[in-house]
Amino acid sequence: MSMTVSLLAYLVSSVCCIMALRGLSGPETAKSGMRFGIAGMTLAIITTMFMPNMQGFGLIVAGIAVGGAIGAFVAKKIAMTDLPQLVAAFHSLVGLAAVMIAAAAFGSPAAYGIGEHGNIPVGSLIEMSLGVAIGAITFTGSIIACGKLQGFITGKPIVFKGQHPLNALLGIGVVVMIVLLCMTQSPLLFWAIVAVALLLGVLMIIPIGGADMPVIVSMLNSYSGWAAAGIGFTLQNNLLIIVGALVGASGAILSYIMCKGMNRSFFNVILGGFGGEAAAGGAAAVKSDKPVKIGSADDAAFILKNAASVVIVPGYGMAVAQAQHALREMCDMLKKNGTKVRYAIHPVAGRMPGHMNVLLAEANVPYDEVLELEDINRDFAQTDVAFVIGANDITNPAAKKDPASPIYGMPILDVESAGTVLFIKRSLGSGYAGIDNELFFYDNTMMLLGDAKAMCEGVIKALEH
Amino acid sequence: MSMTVSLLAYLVSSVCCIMALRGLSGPETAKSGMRFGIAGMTLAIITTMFMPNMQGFGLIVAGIAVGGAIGAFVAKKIAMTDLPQLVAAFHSLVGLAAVMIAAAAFGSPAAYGIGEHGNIPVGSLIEMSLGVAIGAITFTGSIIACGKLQGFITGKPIVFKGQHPLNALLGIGVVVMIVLLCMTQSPLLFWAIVAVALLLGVLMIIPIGGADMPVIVSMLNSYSGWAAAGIGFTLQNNLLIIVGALVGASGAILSYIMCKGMNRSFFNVILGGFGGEAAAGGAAAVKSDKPVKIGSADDAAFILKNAASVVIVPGYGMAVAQAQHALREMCDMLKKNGTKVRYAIHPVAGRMPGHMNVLLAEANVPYDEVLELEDINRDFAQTDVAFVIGANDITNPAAKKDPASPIYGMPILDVESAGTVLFIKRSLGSGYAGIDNELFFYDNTMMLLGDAKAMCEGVIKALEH
Amino acid sequence: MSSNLSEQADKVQGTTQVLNAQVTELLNQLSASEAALAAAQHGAGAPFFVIGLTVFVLACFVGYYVVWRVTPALHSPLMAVTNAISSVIIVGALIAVGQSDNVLSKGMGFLAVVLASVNIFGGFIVTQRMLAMFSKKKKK
Amino acid sequence: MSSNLSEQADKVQGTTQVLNAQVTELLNQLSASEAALAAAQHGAGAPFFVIGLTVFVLACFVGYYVVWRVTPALHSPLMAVTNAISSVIIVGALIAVGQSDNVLSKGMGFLAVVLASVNIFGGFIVTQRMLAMFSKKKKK
Ligand SMILES: NC(=O)c1ccc[n+]([C@@H]2O[C@H](COP(=O)([O-])OP(=O)(O)OC[C@H]3O[C@@H](n4cnc5c(N)ncnc54)[C@H](OP(=O)(O)O)[C@@H]3O)[C@@H](O)[C@H]2O)c1
Ligand SMILES: NC(=O)c1ccc[n+]([C@@H]2O[C@H](COP(=O)([O-])OP(=O)(O)OC[C@H]3O[C@@H](n4cnc5c(N)ncnc54)[C@H](OP(=O)(O)O)[C@@H]3O)[C@@H](O)[C@H]2O)c1
Repeated sequence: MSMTVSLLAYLVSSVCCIMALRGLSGPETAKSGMRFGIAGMTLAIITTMFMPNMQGFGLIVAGIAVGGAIGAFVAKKIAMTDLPQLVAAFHSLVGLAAVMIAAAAFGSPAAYGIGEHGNIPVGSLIEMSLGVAIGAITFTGSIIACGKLQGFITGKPIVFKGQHPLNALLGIGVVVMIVLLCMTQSPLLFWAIVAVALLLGVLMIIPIGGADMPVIVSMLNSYSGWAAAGIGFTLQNNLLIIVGALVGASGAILSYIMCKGMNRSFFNVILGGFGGEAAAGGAAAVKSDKPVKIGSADDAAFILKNAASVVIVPGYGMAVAQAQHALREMCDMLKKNGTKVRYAIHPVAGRMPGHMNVLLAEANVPYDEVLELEDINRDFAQTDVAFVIGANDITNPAAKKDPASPIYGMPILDVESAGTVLFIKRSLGSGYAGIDNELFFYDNTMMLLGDAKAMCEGVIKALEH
Repeated sequence: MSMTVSLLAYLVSSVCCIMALRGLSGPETAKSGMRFGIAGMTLAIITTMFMPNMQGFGLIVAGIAVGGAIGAFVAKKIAMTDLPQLVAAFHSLVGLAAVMIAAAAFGSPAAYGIGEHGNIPVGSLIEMSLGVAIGAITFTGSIIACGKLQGFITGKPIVFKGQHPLNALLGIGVVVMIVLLCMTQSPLLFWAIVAVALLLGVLMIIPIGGADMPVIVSMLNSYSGWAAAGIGFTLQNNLLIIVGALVGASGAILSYIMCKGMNRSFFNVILGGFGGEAAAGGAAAVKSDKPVKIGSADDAAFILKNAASVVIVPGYGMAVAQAQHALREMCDMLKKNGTKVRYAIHPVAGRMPGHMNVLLAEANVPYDEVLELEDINRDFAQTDVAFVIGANDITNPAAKKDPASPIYGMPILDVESAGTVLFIKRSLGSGYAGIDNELFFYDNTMMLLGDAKAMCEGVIKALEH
Repeated sequence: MSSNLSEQADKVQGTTQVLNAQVTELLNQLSASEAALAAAQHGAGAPFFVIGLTVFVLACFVGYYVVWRVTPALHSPLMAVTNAISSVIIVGALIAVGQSDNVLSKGMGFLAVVLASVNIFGGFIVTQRMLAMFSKKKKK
Repeated sequence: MSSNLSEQADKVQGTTQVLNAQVTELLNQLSASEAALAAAQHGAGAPFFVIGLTVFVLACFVGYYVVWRVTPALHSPLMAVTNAISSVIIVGALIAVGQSDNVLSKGMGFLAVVLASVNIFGGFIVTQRMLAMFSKKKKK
């Protein structure tokens, strides 16, 4: 009976997690969604703690307290621009936890009701070893991704000969070892699987350019979900299966959206080697005979003052420079001046999905001024000034014109059809995709070279006079 | 093992049913959706037939053949306008089948693995009796609904004193008998539950006006789904639970959509007594001092010839008169004449959701000319002629102006803002909701009194000259 | 004879002991069997009601989302299709015909098979007729 | 004495019979218990793998539909929330700490509890920070 009650509690908890994701479908319901999520997790933990035969309350509470304190501290301190790294780091923890739980289950299967040590049913062994392998890959893979995003591992694709065959070999090795494990139940093999999967996680991610990391982070998010579902099969726990599937689906969908936004296939991303040049920095100037019109903050202020409508196009550079607050202030001045100001968000602007939206929200930009690509793209032709701040690839006409370009086919914001295009960036260098942007040399373009935040502040000062 | 295989097959079958509904989300995928549905049902039947210990193959095949032949015959012969009745009739069969299955399970529980005769576990008994009660209500309720729609039972609400208390009493009676059944396992009680539920089904539906039947049909659809899910719990069969929940959700959502389209609450519908006058026919003329402009087919043809844009507003009358083909022909002539023709579909036009769409599709109207209310309502002001054919309530301005009107708050098609409104109907009588329509007396309205099909053909003839 | 009797008594005693041992053995087996039962109910055998409820709740979510996405123009075919697939209860009818141990249940089952089949065939054919109209236009 | 002995023998005989009856009884119970086991495995006890798979497939559908409806602006909070809830595997870690029979497993479990907690608290707090930004504007 008590068993039935706890299963029902788990069911309620699953429904809470579904409602959590459901709540995120709109800004109005997002907060209540989060409350559902917290309620679901709390219920899951409490239910498990009050299962029959539970011991070690003190230890558990201590563990949660320590972990919770660390988590809370990190989450409160982190800058919003470092979010992609943080998410990657968190995923690595889920992966590691999955490995440890599988190991614990392997070490004392009786606690989980799956036979005795050395005599675990084959089905459970397969589920367990799949869970542990995915968990281990998630662990090291996420660490590498986090490192590349944070910059303490080179963002360049690390490629060597025979890399893909090696990975395939290791993958086959894992499968073979799982089969052997089922036959022998040897703990040695179990740990060997863990070791090889850890290595595989590293090898799978290092050949991928730092710039592709957002897709990878999302993919690893998906993996961590599948790992949780796998553990759910082992523990015969529907809660884990449901939530794992939710997370898995969510990660997969976000990866898909990002890939579609870049017009690349998922395989193209996984196989790596793209976007390496971006990491080399935008220092390299573009060779071009055409002249570039370079302006100052005063020039920009003059043009903006005389514009009836302005569309702001933010990109990764705005995030790096933390320019969103200065930008909002500048826009407020323009609006006071009677100018119509809107923001155009490209689906893959920045480095993670919804990145720009969060930053603009942080700076209190009203969200009815923030429009998605499809909703604003046709308006550029009726716009006086397109104000591009720290964006590059998402405006590059090569995506429409040059079939040889790596970003060919990606939808872009048609800033060039606006009356004037203002471009804030630090150089004429390339962006994430490492390709030149001919827009810099257009007649109606003016480059504002410098840090995005400093430049915005310059424009504000100029507008004040 | 064989058990596992059949459970997996059931799972595949459930997924097929989900994909079937999913396919219906758009006209392109609808056909593949139906194929999924057929595949799912076939798989479910085959899997069950090849379960261990199955006998009576011949009998089963014969039953399917007989039933299939009847079903196919009826479905091929029925006129598209009689669809609502047909659906109601089919639901009654599902209800009856549910009753019989529950009875069979009660009679030989061993076959279903739920104990022995006279010794069925309480849980199974509860599920079984709930299933049988819902099934019985669905059965008689659907028959009444079908009769009211077809006209062999009066569409008028049949109301008598103490009706609601009686229903409540019967409902309580069913619950009490279920409790007693759990204690005594008496077959007599089982059949008493069936009998009372059958009666309840009749009593619940007769006070509801014929015009509200579509909502009721959808509600009963929902019930038949819940009954299937209930049987699924009894038989411990996830396929039945999943499909039952799908059907239940679908019926509930359609009822909700209809109620919202009429701006009435579901309870208002259930409590009955609405729309009774409609059944009295539209014979009663409206008392009004204002003159009505009455036109002929020739007048209509003249006006239509000179219009640059026409919006057709079809309603229930078009379905009754089977006028869709004549209408399409008329519109083709107008289009040849250079007129822009579109169709405006109100969410509750006709007598079931999507009724008008099906009829227009039958007449080969291209579906990019067919627009939903939200998409066309603002265009009436720029339209020369609104051609209302057999519709009434869905154009009634009382919904906007008269807070005392029973349809107050229901969204309507703003035909009155068009240059001219042409109204085809047989009289100045009211429609479904039984209320007068002041639109008939507007200056820019011309009534074309007559059968919709005959009138369309008249217009066609006039246009030819 | 006294020794004979006591011998016999000893024998009986011996038999009793054997019996005793057997009983103990049986008791052990019984408790093992009960443990297995408990295990079955713990692991896979969570009460079916809970499993069914889990499946039911998830299916309701799926139904809700899937049906909301159906375009209004296809609501009529939707009604017809759900009508057809709600006859999945034919599964229960088949079991009644094929496995039940009394004639009454078999008969009930047979009738239910017929009724459900009417629905399945009828529902799909009506849907098919409606959809055929929608696709004719595409070719146009 | 002879009669005495035969009396005793009779008594022993009687006891034996009782024992016999008990054994029979036990045997019956045993077979009943086994039947219950079989029933449990037939009904509720469909192999967990199949039940789990059913739940898994349905949950994938739910996940697909729920996540597709999330507006692009909230994709970042979505990542953070899914991150937090993927730590639901803490359930497994708690069992390891609270029920496992060896120190190694307990230790592993404890570490996993800590790691998952970092995630849960961190994930929700980051989400909360992001959402706070979105709602601040509403008040404006
Ligand atoms: N959002 C996602 O989910 C996602 C996921 C995966 C990949 N991506 C990729 O990310 C790219 C996003 O495009 P994007 O246009 O936003 O970024 P981008 O193409 O990477 O361009 C950013 C530009 O910002 C400039 N910049 C850097 N720091 C700056 C600072 N402090 N002040 C001013 N400018 C600065 C850089 O030029 P300088 O060095 O000259 O200053 C750079 O060209 C796309 O190619 C997309 O495919 C996005
Ligand atoms: N679609 C749904 O799902 C649904 C569900 C439930 C309720 N309803 C209700 O149904 C109503 C639908 O509105 P509606 O405007 O389509 O229908 P309506 O208001 O019922 O009007 C139909 C009109 O058609 C005329 N008519 C009947 N037979 C005709 C014929 N042979 N030739 C020409 N005209 C004929 C009738 O007038 P005469 O008698 O003067 O000819 C009648 O006034 C709404 O009130 C709605 O709430 C719809």
